[in-house]
Amino acid sequence: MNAADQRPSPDMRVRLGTLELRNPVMTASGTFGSGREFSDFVDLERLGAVVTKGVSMEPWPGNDSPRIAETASGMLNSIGLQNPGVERFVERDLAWLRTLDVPVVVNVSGHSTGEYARVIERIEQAGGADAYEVNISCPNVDAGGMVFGTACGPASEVTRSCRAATQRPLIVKLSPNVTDVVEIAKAVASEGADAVALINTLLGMAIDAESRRPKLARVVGGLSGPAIKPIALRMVWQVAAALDIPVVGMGGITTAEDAVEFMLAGASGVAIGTANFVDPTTTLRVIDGLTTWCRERDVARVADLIGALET
Amino acid sequence: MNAADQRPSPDMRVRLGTLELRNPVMTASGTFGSGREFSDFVDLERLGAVVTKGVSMEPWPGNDSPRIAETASGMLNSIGLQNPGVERFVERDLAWLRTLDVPVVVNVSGHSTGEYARVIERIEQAGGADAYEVNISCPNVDAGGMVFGTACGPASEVTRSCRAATQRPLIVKLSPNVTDVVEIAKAVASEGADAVALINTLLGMAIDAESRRPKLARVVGGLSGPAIKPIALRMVWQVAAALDIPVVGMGGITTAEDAVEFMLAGASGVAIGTANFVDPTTTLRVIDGLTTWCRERDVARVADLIGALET
Amino acid sequence: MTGEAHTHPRSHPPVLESTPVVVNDRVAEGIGLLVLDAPLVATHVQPGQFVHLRVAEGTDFILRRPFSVHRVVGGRIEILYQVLGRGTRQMSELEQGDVIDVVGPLGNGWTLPDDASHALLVAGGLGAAPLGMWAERLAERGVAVSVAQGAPYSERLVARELFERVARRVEIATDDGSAGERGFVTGPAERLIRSGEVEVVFACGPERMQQAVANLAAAAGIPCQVSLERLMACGIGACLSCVVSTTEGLKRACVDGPVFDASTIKWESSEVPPKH
Amino acid sequence: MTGEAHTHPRSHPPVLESTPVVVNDRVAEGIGLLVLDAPLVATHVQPGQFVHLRVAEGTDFILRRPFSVHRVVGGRIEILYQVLGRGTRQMSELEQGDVIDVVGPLGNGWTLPDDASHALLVAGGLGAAPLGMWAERLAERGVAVSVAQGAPYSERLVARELFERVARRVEIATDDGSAGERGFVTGPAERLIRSGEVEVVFACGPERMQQAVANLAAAAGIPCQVSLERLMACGIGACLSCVVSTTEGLKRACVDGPVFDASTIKWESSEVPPKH
Ligand SMILES: Cc1cc2nc3c(=O)[nH]c(=O)nc-3n(C[C@H](O)[C@H](O)[C@H](O)COP(=O)(O)OP(=O)(O)OC[C@H]3O[C@@H](n4cnc5c(N)ncnc54)[C@H](O)[C@@H]3O)c2cc1C
Ligand SMILES: Cc1cc2nc3c(=O)[nH]c(=O)nc-3n(C[C@H](O)[C@H](O)[C@H](O)COP(=O)(O)OP(=O)(O)OC[C@H]3O[C@@H](n4cnc5c(N)ncnc54)[C@H](O)[C@@H]3O)c2cc1C
Ligand SMILES: Cc1cc2nc3c(=O)[nH]c(=O)nc-3n(C[C@H](O)[C@H](O)[C@H](O)COP(=O)(O)O)c2cc1C
Ligand SMILES: Cc1cc2nc3c(=O)[nH]c(=O)nc-3n(C[C@H](O)[C@H](O)[C@H](O)COP(=O)(O)O)c2cc1C
Ligand code: FES
Ligand code: FES
Repeated sequence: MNAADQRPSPDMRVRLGTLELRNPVMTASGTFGSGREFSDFVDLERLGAVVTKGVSMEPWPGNDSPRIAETASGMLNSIGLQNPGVERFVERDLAWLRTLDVPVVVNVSGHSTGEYARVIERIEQAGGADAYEVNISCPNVDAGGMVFGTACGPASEVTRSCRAATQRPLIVKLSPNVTDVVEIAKAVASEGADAVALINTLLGMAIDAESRRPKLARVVGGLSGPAIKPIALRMVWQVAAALDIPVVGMGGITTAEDAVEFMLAGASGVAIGTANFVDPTTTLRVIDGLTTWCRERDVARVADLIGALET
Repeated sequence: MNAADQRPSPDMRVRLGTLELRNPVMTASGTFGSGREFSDFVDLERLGAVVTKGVSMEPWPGNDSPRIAETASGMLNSIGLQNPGVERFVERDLAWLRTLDVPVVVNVSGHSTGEYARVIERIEQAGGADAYEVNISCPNVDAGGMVFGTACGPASEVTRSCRAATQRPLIVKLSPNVTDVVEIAKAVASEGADAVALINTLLGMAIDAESRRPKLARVVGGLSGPAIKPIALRMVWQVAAALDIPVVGMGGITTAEDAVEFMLAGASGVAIGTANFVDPTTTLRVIDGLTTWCRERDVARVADLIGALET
Repeated sequence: MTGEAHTHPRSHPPVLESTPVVVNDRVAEGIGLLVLDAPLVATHVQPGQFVHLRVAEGTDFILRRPFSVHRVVGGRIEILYQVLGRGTRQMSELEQGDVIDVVGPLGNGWTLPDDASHALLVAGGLGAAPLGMWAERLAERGVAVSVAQGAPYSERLVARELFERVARRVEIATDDGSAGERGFVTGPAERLIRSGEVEVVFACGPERMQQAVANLAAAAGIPCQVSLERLMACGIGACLSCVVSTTEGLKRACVDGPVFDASTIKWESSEVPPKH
Repeated sequence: MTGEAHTHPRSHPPVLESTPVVVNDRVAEGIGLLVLDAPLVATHVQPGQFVHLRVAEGTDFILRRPFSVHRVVGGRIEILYQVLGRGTRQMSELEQGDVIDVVGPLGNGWTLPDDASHALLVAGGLGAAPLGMWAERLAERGVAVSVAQGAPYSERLVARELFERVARRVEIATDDGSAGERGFVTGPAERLIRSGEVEVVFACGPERMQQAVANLAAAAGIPCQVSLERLMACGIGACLSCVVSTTEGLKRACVDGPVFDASTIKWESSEVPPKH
């Protein structure tokens, strides 16, 4: 393996439409705050992109506590998109992120079709983000969220109105809680989404047998972590095979090898979510591991892995 | 805890429609063979019911190997309903099971609506089973299987034709790979299903990064085991809340506490699947554990747990 | 004295440290003492801060577990833990020489109001853990320390020796009367607060107990700080799993707490669900 | 002689046994020898049968892992294992006194055709594992044993001493020529088969090697048994994850095998995917 270190560094760049990333490794929305929270552990400028926590027009209080529960190889969360609203986000978080040399993808939430677009417009007024990720798949809010992501009609509508609000790359984040994810992906692609991100969390539930109560105050929440990786990989593979636009893959990635698997399945970028909680340096570990992985196998461009699964 | 042992034994019986079980613990189809394979480890007459491997009219060869892959807290399988056909099943397996004092639930597969009903008719001619479980949710076969279970129309149709073929309890086994499991459950209930069983496996995929190949010859397979428990619990809870007919819950159950959680969520019976592979005596451990659990907490009837979740 | 308890000097940023296990002893039924060789955390940790432990390295997914730093001795940190579930069971199996990784120091610790010369520490059960270092520190600073400590039974009075060593007075209550008076720690706490001697209260334990103590302090017109437990995923302010309802809105226990000015807490908010 | 290799006396039904680890040693780079105190399995296991090991007890889900019984010594069973992935890595961390649970004996082992007096054992890599006991048993029965053994390099010739002790002749091939001839085990195997001396062949190793050996035996007109590896979930015939295509249809490696009459195998069927 020492010999490997002498070999040339692989080209780690990938593209999501017009957005070029220095490497494929992004953060998964909601698991990395606005990036600043992780800056004691991670040099943010090494990341492919920072994807922010979801932001809505007005402040959202989120759901009652308890909001998380550990499950076998995963966790449930019912945070419920708690955020201080776009004004505060622009002033405090976006302004800070803009001082860094890293692409910023703002994850956008809304109670209504119109709200998504208004959030984007507000950010555009403030100078814009490098890309927007439209979350039509949060299982943790009653109005909004997943309801937009589980049927083609609403998914198209949200995409159309966001598309009208910005020229910048628009990534639509899909829900896995559907019969046919390809159908939804096609619907948003045909409305001008530049890329799709998947998967968001799977709707799940945990019960404390002793107290006979749900472990989450909201009863149900979103399942994430290694447990869902097989489902995420399958959906990435299905969508990447059916669509021409790039796919950002996520769901349980904790190692460079996981990232390779998602890229082989067709992902152009990958995002690290729940694994950040177990090891706050996971993003860097995956970037370094991916680079080494390519170098040791004479993969000249990491992009050569995209969709290279041999079936 | 010694005091607990002095307390009266709880009544462990539960009902699935007209089918009475001596306890709620069943086997999950496809993980327990025809029961005989486990008879070196399990006294089958102690089980709530034996649910057989899926049987179709003609022999099915199943899918190519490799057929399984281990994943985080779970496994994928793409067995593909390999079975020797109903004739051989009746002669060899059913005849043997009938010599035992345990309810036998025959899991039924088909390539077409008509095939399901014909399998049931053939078994009825041979004296019948104690109940039928209609598998409209296998993700591992191209024709048949999941395609019947992911839309209301085909699900209703299969149920209707099976209902016409037998007076005995009819359990319809639902797919979790749907946007709205309640809708499908309602559709099959309205066609006369006596109970629903859920969940079957979630469609997933695993990749070997090194060889760039899928780990399963069929590429995709069904995810089972503890990883899926939160999704299974959520679906059981949703369906039990929406329907009047009993629910058989399964997905990752390995302990008596897991079984309690499913019952609290609304399951009248529970099935043990993948856990049988890790410990062939899991079914007995769960029965004994459930009995102790009830006794120690002065739960007089295990049936009192059904749907007793406090939300 | 009120807003002030919230202005914390920016404490040292947390680090990720690989720490060898020096000692892992059972100190009472279901309670362990874990001593880690953690020079970086040990140098910077303030009383009331916590660490986020990866209790098992390796293949299987397990969230970190948050634990208060009970004491610092040289480059070592001591953690008192109660065995409850999967994570603490794995902790109890750690052996000398095993290496686990620690994120810390995290959160805001206790702060002493400028003019306070006599502090009451109220410790319910494992609530004694985050008060150990604090009792020592207060005593070093010449602040008089009174302690009200409660536990189910005598053997479970963790850190009792420490308190008896540094405190002017330790009053004990146990559920079964096997040490001190029979009853809850709120009994002695109430007497000590009512005595008029103490000028500030620091409480940790079950949330209902903390609330009762906060009410007693409020009634007596003295400031009170509490240390709240919430389920925590990240431990560093990013995931919003650990929120606490306060008069100033939702706060994160991991970075805005775990120590809060009790007068700001909206107690109706739900704590960690009780353990069986 | 053909159908006969398939008529096995009903072997002892498998049991579930809790077995303490007696020895767990590294015998070569990435290869371990695990000795378990398993009196029940040890009493009943036949050469070529296997056990299904729960390599890690406890909270986390892991399927059992199948391993041949290499030898039986008293009430102990010996397992030779190669460290490849998660399960075997966990095995390599087992320590004396740890207790793991074993299901076994499982499957059908080797059978000696009635009239055979000279057997050739062909062992590729860890394929030596299921042949250890068999070599001993054949020698005890007065059958002449020849062995063709191959491995990547000398150190990896596991069980070489055993073979040299009981066999009339051991011919070796290594990939790097560090022992015996340079090349594959099929070299010596071919010579021994062509010599006309051996009357039956027993082969275990990579599936391609087994196939090549089977072809050589078929060409020479002598019977050959092979031991096939398949991914196994249940190990007891229930799940159908381990199927092998044969002229008699799909067979389960766990109960109808792992030892098969080579002439019945349809070799185009896919084996366990190669390991990195
Ligand atoms: C800031 C802080 C400091 C703490 N200090 C101590 C201490 O010094 N000594 C001590 O014994 N305990 C302390 N706790 C509680 C301790 O974190 C839990 O008891 C422990 O995480 C339980 O883990 P488990 O795996 O045994 O339980 P499980 O029930 O298996 O854990 C499941 C999940 O719930 C979480 N959890 C369970 N109970 C609690 C709880 N009471 N508080 C927070 N999370 C919980 C776990 O972290 C995990 O994510 C502290 C908690 C916090 C938030
Ligand atoms: C009947 C039989 C006897 C065997 N005897 C031996 C032996 O004596 N010594 C030895 O070193 N190995 C033997 N093997 C192979 C051994 O079972 C695998 O090497 C081992 O399971 C790998 O586990 P892992 O967790 O390290 O690999 P992982 O790749 O992490 O395992 C993932 C999954 O694949 C399965 N798997 C991986 N490789 C194989 C394989 N080659 N065969 C079957 N399943 C596999 C595992 O059991 C597990 O379910 C035998 C296999 C069979 C079927
Ligand atoms: C605590 C938590 C909060 C999340 N918040 C958001 C969010 O605000 N917006 C969003 O699009 N996804 C959110 N997600 C989903 C993740 O971005 C990601 O899609 C999912 O967790 C799967 O990836 P993982 O398994 O790597 O965590 C959240 C996930 C977690 C665990
Ligand atoms: C190897 C395997 C084979 C299966 N075969 C069938 C089948 O034939 N018919 C069926 O309805 N379900 C089948 N299932 C699904 C299980 O019955 C069960 O619904 C699912 O595995 C979830 O439960 P578990 O997590 O406890 O395994 C199979 C599952 C596995 C793992
Ligand atoms: S634990 Fe993540 S914000 Fe507090
Ligand atoms: S491993 Fe289950 S049938 Fe062979």
